[in-house]
Amino acid sequence: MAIGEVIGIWIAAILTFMIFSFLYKDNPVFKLGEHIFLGFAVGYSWCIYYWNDIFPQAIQPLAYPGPGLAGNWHRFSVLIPIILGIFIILRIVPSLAWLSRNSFALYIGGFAGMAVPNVISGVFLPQLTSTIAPLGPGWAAGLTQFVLLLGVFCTIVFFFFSLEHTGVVGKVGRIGVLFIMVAFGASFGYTVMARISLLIGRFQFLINDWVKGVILHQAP
Amino acid sequence: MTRVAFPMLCCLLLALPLGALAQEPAAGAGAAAPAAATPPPAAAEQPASGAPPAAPAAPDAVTGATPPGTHQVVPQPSNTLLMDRPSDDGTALLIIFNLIGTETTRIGAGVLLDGTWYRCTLRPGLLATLPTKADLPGYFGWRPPNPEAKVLTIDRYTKTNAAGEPESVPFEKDHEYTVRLVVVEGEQFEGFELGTTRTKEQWFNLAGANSLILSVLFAVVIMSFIYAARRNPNLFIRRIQGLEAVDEAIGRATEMGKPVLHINGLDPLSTLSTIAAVNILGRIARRVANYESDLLVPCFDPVVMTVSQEVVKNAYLEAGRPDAYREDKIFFLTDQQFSYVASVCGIMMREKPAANFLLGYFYAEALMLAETGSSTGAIQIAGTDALAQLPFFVTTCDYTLIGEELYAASAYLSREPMLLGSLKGQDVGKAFVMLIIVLGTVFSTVGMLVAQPGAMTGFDWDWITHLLSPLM
Amino acid sequence: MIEFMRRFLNLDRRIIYAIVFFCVLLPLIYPIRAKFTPTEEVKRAYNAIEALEPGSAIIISCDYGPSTMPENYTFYVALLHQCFRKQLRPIILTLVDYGPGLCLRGLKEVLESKDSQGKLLYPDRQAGRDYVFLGFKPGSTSVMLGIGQSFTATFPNDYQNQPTTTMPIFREITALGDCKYIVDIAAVGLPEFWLPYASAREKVPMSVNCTAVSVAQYYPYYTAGQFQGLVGGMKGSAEFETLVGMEQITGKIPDATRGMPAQNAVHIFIVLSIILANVMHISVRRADLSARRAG
Amino acid sequence: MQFLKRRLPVIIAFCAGMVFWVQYYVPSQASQDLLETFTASWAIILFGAAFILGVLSAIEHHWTKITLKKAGYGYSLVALLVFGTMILSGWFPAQPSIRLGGAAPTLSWGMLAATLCLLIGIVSAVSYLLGGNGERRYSRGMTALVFLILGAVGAFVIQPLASGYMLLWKVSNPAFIGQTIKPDSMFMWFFDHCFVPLDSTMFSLLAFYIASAAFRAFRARSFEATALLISGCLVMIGRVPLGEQLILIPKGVLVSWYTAYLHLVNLPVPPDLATTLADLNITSIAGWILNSPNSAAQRGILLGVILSQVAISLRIMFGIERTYMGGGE
Repeated sequence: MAIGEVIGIWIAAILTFMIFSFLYKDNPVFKLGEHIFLGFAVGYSWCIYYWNDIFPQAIQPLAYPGPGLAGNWHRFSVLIPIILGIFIILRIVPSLAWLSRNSFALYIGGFAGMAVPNVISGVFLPQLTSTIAPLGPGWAAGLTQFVLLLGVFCTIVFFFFSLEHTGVVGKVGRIGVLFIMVAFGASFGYTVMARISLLIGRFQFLINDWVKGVILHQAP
Repeated sequence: MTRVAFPMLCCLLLALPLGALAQEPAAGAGAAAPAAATPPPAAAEQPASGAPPAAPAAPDAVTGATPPGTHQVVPQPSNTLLMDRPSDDGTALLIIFNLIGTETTRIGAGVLLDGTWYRCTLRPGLLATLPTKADLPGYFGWRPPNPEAKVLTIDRYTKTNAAGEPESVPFEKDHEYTVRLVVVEGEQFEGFELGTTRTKEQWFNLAGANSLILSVLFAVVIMSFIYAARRNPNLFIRRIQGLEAVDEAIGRATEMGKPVLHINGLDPLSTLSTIAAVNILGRIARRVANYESDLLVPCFDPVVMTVSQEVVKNAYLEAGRPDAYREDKIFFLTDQQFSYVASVCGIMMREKPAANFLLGYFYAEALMLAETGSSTGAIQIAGTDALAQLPFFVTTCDYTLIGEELYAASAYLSREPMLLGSLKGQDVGKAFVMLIIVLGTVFSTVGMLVAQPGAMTGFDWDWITHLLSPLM
Repeated sequence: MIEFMRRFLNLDRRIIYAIVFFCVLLPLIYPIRAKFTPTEEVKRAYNAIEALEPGSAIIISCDYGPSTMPENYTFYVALLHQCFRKQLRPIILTLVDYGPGLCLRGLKEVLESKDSQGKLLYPDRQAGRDYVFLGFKPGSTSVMLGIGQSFTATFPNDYQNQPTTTMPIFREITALGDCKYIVDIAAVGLPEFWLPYASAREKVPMSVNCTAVSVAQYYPYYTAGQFQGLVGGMKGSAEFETLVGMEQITGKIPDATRGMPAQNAVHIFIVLSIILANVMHISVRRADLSARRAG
Repeated sequence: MQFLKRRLPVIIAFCAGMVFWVQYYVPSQASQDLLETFTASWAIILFGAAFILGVLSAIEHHWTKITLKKAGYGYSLVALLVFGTMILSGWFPAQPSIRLGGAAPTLSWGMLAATLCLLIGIVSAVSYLLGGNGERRYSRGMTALVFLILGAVGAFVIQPLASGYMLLWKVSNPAFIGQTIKPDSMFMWFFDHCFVPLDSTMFSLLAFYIASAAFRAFRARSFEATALLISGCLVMIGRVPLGEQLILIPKGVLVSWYTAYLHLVNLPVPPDLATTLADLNITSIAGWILNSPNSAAQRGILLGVILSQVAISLRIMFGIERTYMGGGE
């Protein structure tokens, strides 16, 4: 193993324990780890954004258009979003912060407009269609479909705010709550699973890479 | 109730004729099919030698394989039709045909330009994986004549460029193309000329008509409710039980002489749930001021802190006790997730508040907050629209506002037209959904029952099952 | 007895931490095989990809960061093996800024993987012809709609900063509609955007691998057939590894499968403690109530 | 001015929203080109700008913390130092390689220093512009001036003369296409050995908290919570390998029951019954919960969420919801 790799694994192990120290209580070592993480996260994202977004989308068409684009004046259209982008960045100067509203309005408004038809035809209608099916054939298929229908209907009744939850509506809403709770239970079980998986992943690193690989010099 | 029912019916009634609208091209295609059908399968590039152009290879379709020794037969397409793809930018053609093939039958297409045939860039697709007319109701209507007909889209062909490399060239709009269908069966293949058609650009996507009408209607409903709420902020919303629990909890805190803790979640002020949490904070603060107990609001976001201070100050003013307001009880802690949790948990352990309100948007830290709170024995009321965190709140808190209930509680308290109106508008949408799923189930069940052998035969009941399909 | 229960319910949390620690540690040190059969949700994803014709392009969107690596990364590696084995052409991109490093690492690992004789499993796979790693772009829906129009306009360069316009793969596959499948490997809510803005819009089927936190939320999409397969969490990844046969490919037990016994152990512990604590809690409360009534 | 500040954004949002709403229904080529220009180029650049804004305000936050010597400013200093290191290792076309003993670092250290000076200069200029008063502001302004001059001289005069690089651009070879983050660079080393462990450990902490909450807080305190816990435990056991081993009704029993039922109602017994039926174990129960009631309830929630999503979009378009505009006059 290269010396750089060994140092790296030691550092990784130490950083892991710095974070684990939070289990004891909130302490300076954990806070240090948290801020190191913050620094790495922002710095890492900065470079990734630069090389994947800002350079190829904004700088390259203007400065290094490449053979296909060199004579194409269309490439200068990126100047418009660049200017709007500078407006966004100017938000840190309080007296010019209002400029950024126009840029935000353009893309937030644009994506709001796109969302309406795409979400309705891509999710809303297909979900509605797949809820509608005959109750059958056969009692087993009919029962499954009935549970689905009942669940969707009662859940929506629970989130229906124009009727007081008394009498029949109240009872239907109660059934809705039961369905919602069963669903939350499923979500609960899976969330527990997710957190434990992450812990297992960290232990696999500590055992395989650090203890076995670096300390005991075993082959993986 | 009529206010809800009327737009609902409008939606339904307006959506229905849409089906007829969408079916029109289908009728056209159906009528055109026999006329343009099957130009004689001549002039194939390499006519399949010895392949009898007669009966489709029905036996092959059954067994899926040719018996050893016999010559493979290329299946013959029927009812072929070449047409411009509807509702597109004019860069594609459709080939529609019926073909009974085997599992290994592949389909390709060629296009004639300047006297040369070019292969259309579409790897010869397996026949079985091609869509049928019934799969594309947007183009062909909900009950296309001949729903089994296969549909092949072609929009590009491969050409060898000057450098000798294959190059993919897209079709142009308003250009005439002569196309043929190629059927490949094992080593054999055969071309069938389909005639010439012009690509056309359309300006309206008919397949999206249903979503257009629905979204416009929904927009009208929402906007009109928002304007209605501006005129009359007392639109009816049901009581939210969580809010009564809030009063109870504050009452108990006063009895015990302990403070009340409120958290606005971890999102900035631009999130709906944070706005809702701040609205509810106003109500809590008023109660607290009336009962003369203490209110602690540790904040994660400086902007949220400023707004919370403003809201609480106003609440104390309205309660007539501006002197009791203390700004340092609403404070900024830190904007690091885990450090924030640790500090809040510390406050919970030290001050032992009698009531904790965890409202707004939460991430993974929800569990740690709620657990610490429950271990101090506080009454906890939570509310969030973070679905993944809700289960933890339900199990560790005494009362939980689930998802939209949080917005509803906020609208109920603040009576703000924007929140109230869109909540009512969404209720219309929900009523529409409920109506549609019930009606749809009834229709399709009836359709299924009467379509069963032995039930009412001699009459076409099929329309019942298709009654709601234009909506989809 | 009640007194004991009362004290037991106030158990120091450090003891619980220690139990969890050993529940994870011991099964990892002394591995026992946990037997399991793949569930329908995972099989459907695997079969759908397996049924694609060789040469089809498949979008793999790696929308996860290091924080969910144990759940998502193992799936990503297994999926790449499946794609390369089936001669599919993966187009890899990421919509999360923490993603590129992990994408690259997995791609390198798979391309350099060797069989038992030490020969490369997938020799002469060329970037830009047999696969492409496009890198990261911000603004998730924007990127989806952008590649729905044109790959080369949305990604003028790939991650290695090579111009995409000259790549052979993009001469044939110009936009999302030309791809045959989408797999979203997600730690955040992006599958809910991939569905309307890419899959439903361009009529390309999709499957999802997500962190277990969001699996339950995605079931309506799965039962409606909008997600063909749903590979949830580390268990889903382990099932997928089994289906792909990662153990035969790499010659060692893959990570997610190796984590399963530990997962078993902690789950048993948690379920037992929920049941035990609730039973004790109820009996303590009953005893308190009756004591109060008697007093 | 008031028009520019308040009305114009609303008008822009309305127009943009309407254009792209309508665009969905117009398949013609002009409309496709419009969508392509906006999504594939413009929006992506705007998102990049929004990111830069986020980074600058984070730097500003920590920078003021350091200059004002607020509590815990040492941590902020560490964060900024780490940030600087990461930028130095990844922002340059030629990155220092970490392989010790391998290829020598190709990066000019002078250029790193110049960029660092520029960076510090920009940050202090920003904090100067942000206001404040008195001596601190003066010192920030001076810092900005000195570092900006130093950085500019280094980057634009000394460096191009010495190495052919001007800040990020190679002067001698303008088309530096093909330059990016190198796989074996110091940047990737930092990513693999520092960033990955920190990020992945942070959330694995929660496993411990869940376990302790399972013991101390998850109580069946109501009908709802009881239903939730039961279904949660079933899923927890059912979705790990253990669930398959916990068989409630073995397959043989199921087959015999079903056969008996079929005989009772006089129906033929399908020959493949033994292969279609499986053991009834916790895994299959969990599968049913997930596919049936869970799916139904989640779909109900989902439909509601979509309606509210559409409602929010409409409110943004019609200028009723203006939270994106931020505060200010």
